[in-house]
Amino acid sequence: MKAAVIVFPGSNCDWDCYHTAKTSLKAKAEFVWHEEENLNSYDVVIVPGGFSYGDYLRSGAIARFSPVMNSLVEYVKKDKGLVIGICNGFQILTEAGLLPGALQKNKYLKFLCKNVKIRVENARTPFTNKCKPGQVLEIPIAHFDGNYTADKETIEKLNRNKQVVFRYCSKSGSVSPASNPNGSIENIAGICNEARNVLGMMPHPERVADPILGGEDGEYIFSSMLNSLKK
Amino acid sequence: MYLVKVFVRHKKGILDPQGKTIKDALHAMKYKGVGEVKIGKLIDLKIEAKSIEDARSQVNDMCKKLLANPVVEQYTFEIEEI
Amino acid sequence: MYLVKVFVRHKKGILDPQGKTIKDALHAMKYKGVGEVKIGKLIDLKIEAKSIEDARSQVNDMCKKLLANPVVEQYTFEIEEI
Amino acid sequence: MDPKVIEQHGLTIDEYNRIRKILGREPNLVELGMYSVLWSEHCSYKSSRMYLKDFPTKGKRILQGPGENAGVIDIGDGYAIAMKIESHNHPSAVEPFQGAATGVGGIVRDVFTMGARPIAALNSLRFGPLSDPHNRFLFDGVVAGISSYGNCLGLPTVAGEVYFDDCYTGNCLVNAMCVGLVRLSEGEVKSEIPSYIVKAKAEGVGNPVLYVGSSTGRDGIHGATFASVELDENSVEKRSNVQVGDPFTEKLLIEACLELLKTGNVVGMQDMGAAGLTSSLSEMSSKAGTGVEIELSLVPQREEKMTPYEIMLSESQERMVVIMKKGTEDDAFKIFKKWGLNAVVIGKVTDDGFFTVKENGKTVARVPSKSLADDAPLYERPVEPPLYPEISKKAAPGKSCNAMLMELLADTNIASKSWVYEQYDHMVQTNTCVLPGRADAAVLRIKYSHKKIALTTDGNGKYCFADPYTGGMIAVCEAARNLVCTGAEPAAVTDCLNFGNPEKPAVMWQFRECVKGMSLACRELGTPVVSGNVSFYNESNDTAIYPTPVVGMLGLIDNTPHMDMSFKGKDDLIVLLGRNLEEKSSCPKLDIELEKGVQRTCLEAIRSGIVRSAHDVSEGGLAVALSECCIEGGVGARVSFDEKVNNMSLLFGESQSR
Repeated sequence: MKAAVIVFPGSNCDWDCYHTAKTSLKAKAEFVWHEEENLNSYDVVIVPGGFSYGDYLRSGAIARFSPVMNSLVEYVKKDKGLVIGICNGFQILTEAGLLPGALQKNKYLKFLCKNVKIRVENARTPFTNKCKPGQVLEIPIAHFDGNYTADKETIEKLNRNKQVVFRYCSKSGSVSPASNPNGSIENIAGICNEARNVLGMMPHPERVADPILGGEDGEYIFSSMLNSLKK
Repeated sequence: MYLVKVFVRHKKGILDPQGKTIKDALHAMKYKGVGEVKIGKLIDLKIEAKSIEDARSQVNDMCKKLLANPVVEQYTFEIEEI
Repeated sequence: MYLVKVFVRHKKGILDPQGKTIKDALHAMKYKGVGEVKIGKLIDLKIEAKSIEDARSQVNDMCKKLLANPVVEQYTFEIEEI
Repeated sequence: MDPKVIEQHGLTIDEYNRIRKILGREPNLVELGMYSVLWSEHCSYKSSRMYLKDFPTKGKRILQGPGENAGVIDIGDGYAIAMKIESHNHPSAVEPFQGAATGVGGIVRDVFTMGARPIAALNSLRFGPLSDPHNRFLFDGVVAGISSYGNCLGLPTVAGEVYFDDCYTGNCLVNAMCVGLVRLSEGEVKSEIPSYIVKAKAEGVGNPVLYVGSSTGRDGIHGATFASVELDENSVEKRSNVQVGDPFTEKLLIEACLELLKTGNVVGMQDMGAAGLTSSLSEMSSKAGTGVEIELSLVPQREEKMTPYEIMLSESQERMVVIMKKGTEDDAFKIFKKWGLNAVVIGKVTDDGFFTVKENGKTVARVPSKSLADDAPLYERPVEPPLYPEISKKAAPGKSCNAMLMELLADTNIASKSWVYEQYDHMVQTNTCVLPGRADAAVLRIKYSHKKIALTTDGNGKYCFADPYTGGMIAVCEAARNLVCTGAEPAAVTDCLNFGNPEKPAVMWQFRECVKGMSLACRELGTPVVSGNVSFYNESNDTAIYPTPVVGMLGLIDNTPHMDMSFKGKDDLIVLLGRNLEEKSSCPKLDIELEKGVQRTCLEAIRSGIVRSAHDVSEGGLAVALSECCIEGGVGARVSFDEKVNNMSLLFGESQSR
């Protein structure tokens, strides 16, 4: 099993994803520099968190024009394997149009790094098949622009196609404005594309995939990916 | 050489948390007369082009592709020869 | 009621890392003619005031105290009655 | 030279005459500017150097003590830690966001210039009371600046402290600390941790001098001398060219420099700190006993028509000097091109011991490097204990203990700092085992080894104001205590000494006493000082801050469990180590033997596995400490005492070593 971790100038969770790809995905992990153009030999492509191009102008606005993104679009179209965009990775996927909507400034205009609860909205995706529907996971967020926004039609389509994969919720799993850390529409924390081979999420599963870090709920996502790739 | 001023604003209906926060702050500073406040981006750039039409079409292109995010933003710009 | 457009820009000589990064990105996207790029803030606001002079003086005040940071930014604004 | 120009450069007439003697002629303006920066208090430590010799700096784990850009400590398993703390107080008072952001940028460069990958940042902040809107503006800007810079680098800000006190109004303190990791040998595992320690030396005559990183602008000229000058009302306007940080470029610089080090062709490296080119090159050539010659027309410039004076004194950020082995410059060009950064040869190492600056072939400055970097005049300033009444603690006017406790828990110096640390990404690099707020210090694991490290910053201005000697000891002891409460053995110190105007005998007395107290504690606890910084002139409109030595400390945890402060389960026993005393003075006593005993007992208990949580007793005393353990654990507690001490002292007294 081979996993690619794309590195843009300014990515800073690349090594974290590299370590997790080896330990949790049991994959042969490799870095792919943003100017390279061949992803076909990989079963998983991870678009890591960080501040690609310093988050200047808009998070992910410039990274989306890197050469590697053309081959990523091809990779997704030909359903070569799974793509997971974490935090800045999610922002880059929306800027590139691989996922709908946009990530705006947090509602309270502050960077926010803390553990939050997210509820599994769709347990039948390659990224959540090891979870039970409605299961609550505790996964940390760390972002300034996590406020997911899209127009009404897009939101309705996401709900209709069950593309909303995670919503911010309370300890007991209830979704309400009180448990929404950044103002995202309908507490959306993570979505997938219609083909279910691309997931974008703001929380960082790679930061809770090792007991020493105080949490292991990230394992649910990586073991789901491993499980779906084995079939 | 042309001098271009690009104004990038939120699309209608898209929430602008920054605008609201600044309005509240201005009210707290006793500027009661202040109504709606909206925050956008101002991009000044210089561009070499064969003609003003050529410059205009390039700037439109740049805005559509990079400078504005069509999902949540709209743009206008002013252009003058210098 | 007056419609005000405030333009907040970096002071001359103050480093603008965003502007430089965007210029490099535009060059990489083959817009070779692009020269200097500078990023600033655009603030649209509506204000009730007794007269255009009163509106002007309030806006000047607001810019000095909140909308622009005098140490690293400068501001200009346009005002029109609506 | 017109005396007014000399004075404007912060140099005394004697210092000017000394320069004339060294050069055998009048210095020109460029040379005067160079001396004014290198001989400023900030760069030369001219008023403090004689006392800093007191600090113990040797130890079995110490690979590099003070004198280099950062100290280096061997932590075993083939790994070493590089660390340093530095102040950016004056720039933050003028423009809080950029002042704090560039403070982080500078201290991070001091660490990776040694060849270590930055793995953690801490900070220590002090402001005036939040009731004053300007203090709120400074506080908000500083935290946002640290957050925006550190987060963009992917550098977790894992611990720190924030205090509010009247004396810091008009003189906020922003001390930034960085910790880096380096392997002592080329490991077999592919890892992001580099393995090539490099020193800041311009060695090897003929070796090329490379300028790498951002282009040069007029940022922060007079930055260094500015840091050594008291702030006054008009200082805000004078600062037209504030230093602006670019964390994106710094992230590229970290990756490019560490990649360049792997080639093995780097002879020396240093970041361009205060007065950029002038300080870096003079220090590097002086340390190597060589000279350096540079050509200014080769220096990448961001603004037009910059004069030699401006180029030599510019403090534009994110720039480094690298000395390569002759003929290997292409390595640098290739690597820095990949990361989109400047890499230009601007000169070469010479053997004449001179720092020669040319512009289009014409010499515009030529001074002995050693005279710049090492021969600043040293002063033994007059020392005199201040005449001020002992500020005894104001006894609470008959308040009930409960009301007193609630008041203390709501006090900005004690209340939760989550508003601050939630703006810092404290988890990136997936090494943070104990998150901020959960224990007395941060705990990070070292991947591929069984080691963990604990980190803290501590300081208490109020104690040092009342009794500098004991206050100095307490600063070190409290930092060590915080580390011990996480199960770590204290190993080394980096310190940031924030004081008022050294030309005032009372301030100099406070400084001498504080350093004496700190030195004793460092010797007794076996924590040598490996690096640090002195910041004087923290004074405005003639009111100085409390003498505020800040201690950054590293602790080591071998293959044993780490602790946090939260009470865990029902029926656990709560044990208090140490003695409760009734103390009138606002600076409690410190019995170093009792302190060592309490720390050793606590550490051995933790290592033996019988302890489930540990917390030190500091601000607000026992009642606050117990409350914090309950709040973090989400449980209650019942305690009883039979002490001869009155309730107020028992519950809220801040006696040490507990």
